[in-house]
Amino acid sequence: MSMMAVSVLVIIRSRNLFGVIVLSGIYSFLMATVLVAMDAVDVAMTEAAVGAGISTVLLLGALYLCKSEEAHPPKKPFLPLLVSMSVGGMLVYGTLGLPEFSDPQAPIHVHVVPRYLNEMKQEVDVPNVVTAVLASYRGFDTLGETTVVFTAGAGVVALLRRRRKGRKP
Amino acid sequence: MKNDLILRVIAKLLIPFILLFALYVQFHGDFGPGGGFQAGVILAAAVIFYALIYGLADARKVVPEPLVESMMAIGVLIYAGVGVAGLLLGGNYLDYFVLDPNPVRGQHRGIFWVEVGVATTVSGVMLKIFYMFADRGKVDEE
Amino acid sequence: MNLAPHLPALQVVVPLIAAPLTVLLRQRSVAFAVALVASWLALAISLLLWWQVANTGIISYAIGSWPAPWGIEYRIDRLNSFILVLVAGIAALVLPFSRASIESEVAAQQHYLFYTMFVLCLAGLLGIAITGDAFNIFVFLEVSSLSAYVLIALGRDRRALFAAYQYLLMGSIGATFLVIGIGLLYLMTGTLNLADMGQRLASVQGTRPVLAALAFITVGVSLKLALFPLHQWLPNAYTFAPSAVSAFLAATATKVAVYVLLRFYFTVFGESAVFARLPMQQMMLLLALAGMFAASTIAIFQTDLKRLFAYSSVAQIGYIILGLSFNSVSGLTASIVHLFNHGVTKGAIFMLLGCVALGVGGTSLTRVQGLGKRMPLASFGMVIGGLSLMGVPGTAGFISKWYLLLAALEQGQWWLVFMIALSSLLAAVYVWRFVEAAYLREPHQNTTNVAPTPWLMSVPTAILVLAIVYFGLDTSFTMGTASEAAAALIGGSR
Amino acid sequence: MTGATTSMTLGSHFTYFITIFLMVAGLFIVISRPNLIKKLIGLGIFQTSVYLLYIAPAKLIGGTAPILSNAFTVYSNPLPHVLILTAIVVGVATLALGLALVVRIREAYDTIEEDDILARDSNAEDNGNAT
Repeated sequence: MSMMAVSVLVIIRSRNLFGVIVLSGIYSFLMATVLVAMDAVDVAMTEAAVGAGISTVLLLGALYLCKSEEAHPPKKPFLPLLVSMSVGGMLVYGTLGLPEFSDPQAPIHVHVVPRYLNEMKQEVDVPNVVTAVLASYRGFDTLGETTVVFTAGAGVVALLRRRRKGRKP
Repeated sequence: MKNDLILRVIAKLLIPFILLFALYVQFHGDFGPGGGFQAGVILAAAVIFYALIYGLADARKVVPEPLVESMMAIGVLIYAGVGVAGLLLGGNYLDYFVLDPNPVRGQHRGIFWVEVGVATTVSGVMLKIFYMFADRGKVDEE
Repeated sequence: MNLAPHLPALQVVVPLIAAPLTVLLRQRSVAFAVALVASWLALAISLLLWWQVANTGIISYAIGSWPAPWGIEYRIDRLNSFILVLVAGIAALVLPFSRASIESEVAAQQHYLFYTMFVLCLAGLLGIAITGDAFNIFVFLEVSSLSAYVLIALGRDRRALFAAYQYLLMGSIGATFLVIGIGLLYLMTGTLNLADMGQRLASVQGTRPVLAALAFITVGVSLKLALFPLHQWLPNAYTFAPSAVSAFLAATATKVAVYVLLRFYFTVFGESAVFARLPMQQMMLLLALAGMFAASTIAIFQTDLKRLFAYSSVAQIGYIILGLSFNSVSGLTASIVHLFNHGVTKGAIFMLLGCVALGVGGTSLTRVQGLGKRMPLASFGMVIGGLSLMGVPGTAGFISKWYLLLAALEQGQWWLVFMIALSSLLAAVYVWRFVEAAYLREPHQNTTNVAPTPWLMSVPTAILVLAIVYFGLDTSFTMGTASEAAAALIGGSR
Repeated sequence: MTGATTSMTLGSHFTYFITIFLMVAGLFIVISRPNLIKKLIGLGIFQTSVYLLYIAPAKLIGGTAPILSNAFTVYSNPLPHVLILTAIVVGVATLALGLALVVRIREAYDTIEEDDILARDSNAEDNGNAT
């Protein structure tokens, strides 16, 4: 995890966009590894496919169409730093009150979820609980998610389709 | 890259396996990690791989663009259609219990079709986006 | 088969299914027909739902037949049935309008995708308003936002692209803040259902994660609703978007965001928690006032009418938040009524601007000189809309401002009454800028030809302008629903 | 809070601190960098960091991935996994759309630096008023 922090630091410093994109791919792989360690195999698999795969391809594709160097040295980072630090501070304040790591009595482990783990066998009978929750219990979220993907696809078509006669000014 | 024999042969050998893997991820999602979304991504990746080795024009012949655009829409329709089927059979929206006399089998059936819908849309969208970006590239080259 | 119990699901699913259909059919007239049918059905469903809720109380609908905390629940009470009517109603009017309007503003090849995006945006907004599940709000927020970015980027001007990009960044940051807030709440309560969350939150009220969640949700939603210091994306987005899009988004998108804020404050956190633990009341009051004055002042100096009225939107949101900050039934009622009335007013104004843009080729103040003679009806409509923004009796805007004043008096805050009156004066100044150009200036010689307005544009616009007057005279629908909704929010939340 | 519990809390919240660091870094990139592509990368990091905020608390030490089998009895919490799957998909959708916009911006303005774009717009406006 500390490696992730390092790669992000380099991303901030570097101005070569190609390097930044490769690094963000590596970052995604590291993230996927952490996720496996956290037992989130489905999420890890998706993150590896999306973060390291699709995102990198898309970014490189877009980069190919644009310039690969950041032009200006960034200026006056004090205000942005202040804003993002205060967000971080708020979050530190918030997370310090959260239940301990891996506390089995934490609310998320005692409410709602037990039904997924204990009764799913009778109700849905699919060994992978993530699939069961994703497609059945919270199926409407996934319908929304599919719609989001569709929106993005149709949106990209709307934006990038070549115009036969002259482009927009 | 188009004329590199070794690459072409390797690609020919690899792509069927990638497709097979996509199907495995799709249908094994009930038992292990995976599901419609991941399968869709892998499926699209296989075609993108093909396009990189054999060129965009060849890929377009194998997977034509109107098909891709329809796939985006059909996937959502399949998913939403499963929901409507639940309605027609007397349940609530997206109710899989009523899809089969045996409620648990109904759940299986519902999840299966829903995952098919997700995979269709995802692979369609990913491919379409790839085609779109690739097309723009040509404009700049000209 | 009886469809009546399934109306909540159909409310969202009908436009959602229409979207892929428009892509499949591709023909733009067919796509238009599909979108039109979907949006009118959505309006019919929303009216039926409103009627059902008025008669039988809260409707709860379990999607997939999974009971509430496990599955996703649709929960409709007075408040969101009201929002649904607003969103679906505006969409049903803007959609026919858009057909002729985008003719000159969007490349013909993209028209069917315009309708796709429009119904997706509609489905997203309805989905946010209707759902009783915290994470579902986020998913549908993204559906509506992504389609909104595309709709804005379809504008002719190249600045539309950059406006859409900025909106995308701000919107995504806002949505991520919302996810962080929801995540913290989930970690403390173990549930995602809003009502369930509200109940279980009682035992952990005032702990640090909950306070942090409150802060994150407030900031995230404020980005979306363009509360004063976080409004930078809005003026550009509304200015460069196609007119139909400006009309739709101005009337609905920010209003739905306000609804999300109300829902979290009153159903989840409970008003006592929101206003007692942090100096929220003072903060919101301050921001609302700052928004009202700063944005109105900026509006006065604009030279383009679309941008002028975009800033006026930021100012009007100040009024809504002002009512919210009173934390009283009457203040909340005023907020909810203003949310509706301002939606109607702004929708009408941006639609009129669409007609004007088509008629004289632009909306800059120099272009509209002499508009009173060249497009008398449209100018008259603009005047009515402007009067409503100022809050002149006989228009919808008067009703909400009147109740806002009453609510301020109830708090014994005389200086606020003075402030509201003063900011109305600012509104009068920027509306006067239009009146002066339209009625007191002679038109430019080289722009004498006025393109006729197609009836598909003029009829929906006229309906909405008449609605401004109607809701200014007959308040039984708006006030009735809003006061009950406000009472339920404050009284029934704990 | 006594010293001992504080240090324990700090230890057990280590994941959160890394998460927060990533989040701050991502947000900082979005706000401070003028390059449009880099902004999107920053946005990606910002969104990704949220995944950890959800997933980390779901882990139970001694538990396994939530795939039911007779060999295990303790599983990690599957619900956050589901939510984050959705969030990842939303993230990539946003990225794709953002990049499409960047490509169009680059064609329209011939630059992808925020400052240049703003400068060109204000120039165009001045010229427009002059003529």
